[in-house]
Amino acid sequence: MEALSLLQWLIDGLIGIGLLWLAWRALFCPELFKAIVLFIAFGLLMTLAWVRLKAPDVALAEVAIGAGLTGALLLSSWAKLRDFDANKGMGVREKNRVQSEQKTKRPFFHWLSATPVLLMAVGLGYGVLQLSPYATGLSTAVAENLDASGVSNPVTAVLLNFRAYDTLLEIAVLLLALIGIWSLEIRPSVREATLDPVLDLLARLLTPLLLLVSAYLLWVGAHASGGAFQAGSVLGAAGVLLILAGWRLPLSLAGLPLRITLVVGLSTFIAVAVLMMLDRGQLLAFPPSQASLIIFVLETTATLSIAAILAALFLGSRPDHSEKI
Amino acid sequence: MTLSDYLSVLFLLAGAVFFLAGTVGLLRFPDVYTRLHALTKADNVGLGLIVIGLAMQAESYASVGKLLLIWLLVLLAGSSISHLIAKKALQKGVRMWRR
Amino acid sequence: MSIAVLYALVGIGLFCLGVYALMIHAHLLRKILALNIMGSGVFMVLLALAGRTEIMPDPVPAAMVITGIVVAVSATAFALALMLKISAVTGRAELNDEEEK
Amino acid sequence: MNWNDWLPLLLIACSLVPGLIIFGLAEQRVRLRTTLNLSGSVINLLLVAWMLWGVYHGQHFETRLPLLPGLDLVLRAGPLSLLFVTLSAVLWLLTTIYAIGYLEGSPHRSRFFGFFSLCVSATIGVAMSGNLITFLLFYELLTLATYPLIVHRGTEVARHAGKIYLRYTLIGGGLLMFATVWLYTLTGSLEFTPQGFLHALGDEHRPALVMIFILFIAGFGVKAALIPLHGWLPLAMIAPAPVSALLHAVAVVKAGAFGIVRVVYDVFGINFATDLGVTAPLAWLAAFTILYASMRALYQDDLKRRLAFSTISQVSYITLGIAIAGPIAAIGGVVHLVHQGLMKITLFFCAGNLAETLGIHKISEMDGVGQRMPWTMAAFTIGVFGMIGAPPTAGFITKWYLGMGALEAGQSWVIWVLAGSSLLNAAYFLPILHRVWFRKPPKHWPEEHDFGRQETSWMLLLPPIITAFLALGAGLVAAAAFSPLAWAKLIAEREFY
Amino acid sequence: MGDFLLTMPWAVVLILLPLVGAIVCFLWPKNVNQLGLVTLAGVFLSVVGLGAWLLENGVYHHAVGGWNAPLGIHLYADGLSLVMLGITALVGLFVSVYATAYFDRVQSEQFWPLWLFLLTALNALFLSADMFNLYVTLELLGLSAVALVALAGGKAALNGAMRYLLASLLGSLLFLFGVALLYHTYGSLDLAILSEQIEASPTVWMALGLISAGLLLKTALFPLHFWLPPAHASAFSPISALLSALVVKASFYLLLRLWLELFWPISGSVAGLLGILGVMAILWGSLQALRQTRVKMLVAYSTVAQIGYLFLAFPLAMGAGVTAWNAVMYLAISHALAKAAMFMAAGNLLRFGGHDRIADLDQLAQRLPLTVAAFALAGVSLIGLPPSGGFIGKWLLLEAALMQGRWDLAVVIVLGGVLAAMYLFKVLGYAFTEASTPSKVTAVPVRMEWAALLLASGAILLGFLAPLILPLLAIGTPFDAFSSAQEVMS
Repeated sequence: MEALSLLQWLIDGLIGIGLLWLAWRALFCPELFKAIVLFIAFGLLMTLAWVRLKAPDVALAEVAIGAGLTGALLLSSWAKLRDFDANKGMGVREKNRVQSEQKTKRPFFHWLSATPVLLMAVGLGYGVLQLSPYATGLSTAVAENLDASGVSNPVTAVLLNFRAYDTLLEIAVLLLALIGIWSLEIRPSVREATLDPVLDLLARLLTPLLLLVSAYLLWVGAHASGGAFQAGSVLGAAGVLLILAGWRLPLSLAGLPLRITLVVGLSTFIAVAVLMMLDRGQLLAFPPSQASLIIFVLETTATLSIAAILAALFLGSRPDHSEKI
Repeated sequence: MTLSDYLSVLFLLAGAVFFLAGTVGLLRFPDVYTRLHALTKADNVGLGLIVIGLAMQAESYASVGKLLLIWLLVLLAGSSISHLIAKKALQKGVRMWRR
Repeated sequence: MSIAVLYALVGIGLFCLGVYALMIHAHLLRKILALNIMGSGVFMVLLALAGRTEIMPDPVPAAMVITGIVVAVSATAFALALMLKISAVTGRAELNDEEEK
Repeated sequence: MNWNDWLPLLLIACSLVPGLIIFGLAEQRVRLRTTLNLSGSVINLLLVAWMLWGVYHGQHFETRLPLLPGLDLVLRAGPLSLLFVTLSAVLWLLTTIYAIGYLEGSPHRSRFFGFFSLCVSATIGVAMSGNLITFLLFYELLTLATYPLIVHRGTEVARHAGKIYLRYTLIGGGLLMFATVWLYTLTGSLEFTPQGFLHALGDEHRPALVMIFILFIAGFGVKAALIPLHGWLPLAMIAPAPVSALLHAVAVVKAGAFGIVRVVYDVFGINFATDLGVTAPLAWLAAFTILYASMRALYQDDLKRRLAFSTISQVSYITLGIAIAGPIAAIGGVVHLVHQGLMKITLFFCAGNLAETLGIHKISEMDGVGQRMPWTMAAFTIGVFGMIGAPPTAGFITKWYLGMGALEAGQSWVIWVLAGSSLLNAAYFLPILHRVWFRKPPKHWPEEHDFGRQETSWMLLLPPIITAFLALGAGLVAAAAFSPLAWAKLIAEREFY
Repeated sequence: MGDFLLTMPWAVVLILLPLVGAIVCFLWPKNVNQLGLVTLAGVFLSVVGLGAWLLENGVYHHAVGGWNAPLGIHLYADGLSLVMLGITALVGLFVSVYATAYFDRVQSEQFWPLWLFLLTALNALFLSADMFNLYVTLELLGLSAVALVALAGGKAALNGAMRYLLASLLGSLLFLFGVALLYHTYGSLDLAILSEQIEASPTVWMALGLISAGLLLKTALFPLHFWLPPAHASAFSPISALLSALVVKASFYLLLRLWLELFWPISGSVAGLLGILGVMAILWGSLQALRQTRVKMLVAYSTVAQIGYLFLAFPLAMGAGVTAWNAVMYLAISHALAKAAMFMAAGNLLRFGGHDRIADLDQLAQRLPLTVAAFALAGVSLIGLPPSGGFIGKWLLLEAALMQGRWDLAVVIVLGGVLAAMYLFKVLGYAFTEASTPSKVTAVPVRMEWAALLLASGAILLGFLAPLILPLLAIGTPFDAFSSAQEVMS
């Protein structure tokens, strides 16, 4: 690998410094709101970095999930926190709030924490510099087996065939997070009732488009960047938009039908795993001839579930319990 | 470099100038409404110019279409969101700047 | 120095910043932000070092990072919900140190 | 499968199983509980008799179950084991009868009898252990099972006594475990062997072995109440009388003393221990305990506390007998295991009778009690003479052999200790007898219960009379074939020749 | 039947069955209790099946997806995994029975899916041989555990849950960083491949540091234990039981596995450090437990102390290899049984009297004899008194310590037992005192009392089962690589 050219130096150096600066600001600027906005900006810059690192799949995931959905979650949480504060209704609340937002532990503790962290940074840096400058990792192994995987995008091949077991557990994590949140029994926020015509219009325009994009990402994932997670998060974003615009799932669908949608991805995964186990004696072993079809089925159901879970994560409260509380 | 390349550079540079102006406006203008104004106007035009500059380099019409789509989407999102921000600011009673 | 090492070092920087912020901040939202930035740092190291090759970059780290991002968003969503619940019950989005005693 | 392989385990089971069942019984199932208790102890006695006969005729009874790689749970019936087992079995039966009478109508009896049976199982286990790890196992079980009996009354004082008891015994247990494992790492064996299994070890291990010996003595010394490890015993007298009687006259303190016997004889071997130079300090410590505890006993007004200090003093006779390291003294020490048990349990039964019948707890309240309760006090008197060592009681036999043994081993200073101890015993016991028989009874006893024609309930009266009789008999027929003395001689022979 | 036992892919069932159970419980919450118990019974049987398989065939390998390492993920089971799986299933079964009586309708609908997710994570963790896959299972484990803590809903529980969540996420990220370094050094995530190639280098040292730090944080070894007492003490009692008995053990297991099999060329030289932390954990945890005024907090600090014991084996493993590891595994499983029983007993007291203040226990304890018996039996094992699993564990550990002349550790082992006795009898002393005034009480379901008692009896029974369990543990000789490596070096 040749040394970096000056332009590359400039771009990558700027991205690197920008990332560090944004992270620093996001973590230490006094106002929480600014911090969140800076964090979203950080996520976008990360996306750029992923592109520079020739990982467009990750860039897509980052922009949709890392910056987009996480950002939306952070902002909505921030707004709810502020509502709590407002409900407490104290005259000096603004000052209090700002103080609590930047409250840290005692200065002595700062040094106590900074020293080992710095040591760790130095150690890690040294460790990384000691690594061999050339390494192919598993890329050759992936390339050799790509034909048998049923897809031509190596990242998708890894995610849904070579290491499909990880992905199965990962969808389980996603579902688990939602079940965990639901068991917290958070009250639905009341203030979202006001409808905004512009937002409504935006939602109406964008939702079909997002659906389309999602379908495209799902389909294209087999041979180019994209795949279930990216598609699912775009679809989930449509859900978030609808939620923001005040749209709610009808109660008749919020019970079992919703739950089935939430688990269909994971269930299909398990069902396929078991079928393959029965058929070929090995968990998640797809016959190469049918691999692409199986992966497509897996991805489609996963997209559906991921989208539903992400939107539900954003909503926070359990839709079928809302009237009980 | 061909003529289209030169034109591309020109459009891209012009776009960058607009972006710069928008950013300066965002930082320097006195209140939220004027800042929104500066940002959206300059960015929409700036993005448009950059899209044109890139479209000249595109390999297929599909790519041109995608670029245009990006521009339209940003227009849509930008205008709706600045509308929402301005509305919220009005609701909260943020005063407009007067000289 | 290659681009891989450059980004890996940036990743280490992000990770360490995150650890530091996690330790010293009291507000839970900040702690959650710090964890996310730490996570980004790890992902960056993981992915940056995959580029130490002239052929196609190693796809396995990319897959790992995508998995990691999804896990991170799950954890973040749960953490935020928990924070809101704490704030609703205690009135503060901080950990109550006094309660231990 | 050989029947003899399971007999030792069965022996433990026949007190353990009734105990576990009793835990589950409702408080008012008195009849069932009594039946279980008594049948358990009777079966126990029969089994012991069977095994005594068997061992006398050279049969082997050994249960061996794997516990750890290279270490088994071993229960073996040898002469020394059976001496202790017999004592426990006989006294268990008597104490059970006594306890049923004593606790009539008081709360938590299921709990009491459950733990009581557990204690007996543990004691029998201690007696039959064939190696150190088994010994340790039952020894700790004994600690645990006695704790609920000490705190049985549920008062704050009882809880405090229990806490102190645990503090002493668990630390002692920790030291024992330490010593045992250390020994194991040195030798790779823990099997009790006549004349010990350590003499084959090289000279370089001697300092370690001395340390191990000290640890063992410190560990067992807690239960054997060697000064200065005796602090828990007087406090533990808060427990109900049957507990004090069986456990603090027999089970717990004897387990400690028995442990010392085992370690000196079957782990180190008496010759090797003498060679190491550890027996002489042990003898001094025992002698000091005998004298010091007697001195303390002089100043106690509480009857049970005086008996407790007397126990501390008397148990050390056993240690002394072992530590003198001569065959005749060994006979004295080993036989005292039985003799002291019989005599001391008599005294505790009597003290319990006084408390239960007349509400007397203090010696100063005992004026003329011999007229009110002649049978009880007669038993008491026999016990007292035994303690002093007057012929023809069992205590005399002990002191005779100890004295002869000391002379034989060339340690004539022991004679002075024995004489001094007898004198002190007389000094703290005879005034009681004087009060009991020659002073005028007061008009009212502190808290009198009426038992009709008898002086007290027959269940309370019978056990002390029997034990007093046994104590007397052990002295009178000491030359008979199955007397404790005969067994002690058998044991000493095995160790010394 | 025998054939069936040997042909079923039990390891796969162990992972998928609880996962399916969780989904079904989530979809149709009507009969969660029955569904959950059936799942647990199935898991238990599967462990038995896996055990039979392992006894017959030695270690178990399964290349998921038919892709061999380094491309694919391997499932792997040897004696060490089997024992962990077994104890998980056993404790899980009893806690589940307990939970059916403990929770009300709404609570059990929330409890079961989360608990089955937790079980999935535990089983998957014990069976995985892939570093990144282990990371995912760790996250699954951490999230489900935190969600379970938060179920209690009160101030203390939520705070405890948050602290736990932050610690757990930090731990996972440290772990992941270590995995990243390892992957980029050796180009593989498979444990077996990595362990063949690994050698000392700055990068590997950093990976060891990061992974160990992350796992120690999750295992709550002193001084990283700060999150454990509030989380374990404030959760619902059956959940405290699961956390203390199993979840903490999972990260410990992983640490053990990685130090033994992965980092063997270098981990020996820093094992002393873990030993020192273990000693401090024993002392600090015990002293803190002595200071507590509430039963559950006391039991939670006792966990901090008992975790310390597990780490004493690391410095001892060099000379007395297998003995030390056997000791530590025995301690781990007896602690799992005893601590679960103890938390369940504490839960009974709490349910009965509405509080767990130690000083006021006299009004409660003696009216719940079964519960007190459970507490006492569990205590016997924790103190290490014979006959109990804890005794066997401590015996082996002491043996290992004395064999190498580590007097300091030997003294701490014994001292820790005495301290444990002191704090546990602080509670038990009240079991026999007379109640001053009768307080208002709520009946405790029989199931809850018996579940605790049986589990505690299990801890005692373990004292006699060593000849059965130690050979199981030796399947696949999980401890050999490390020990022989240490011998070669010294």
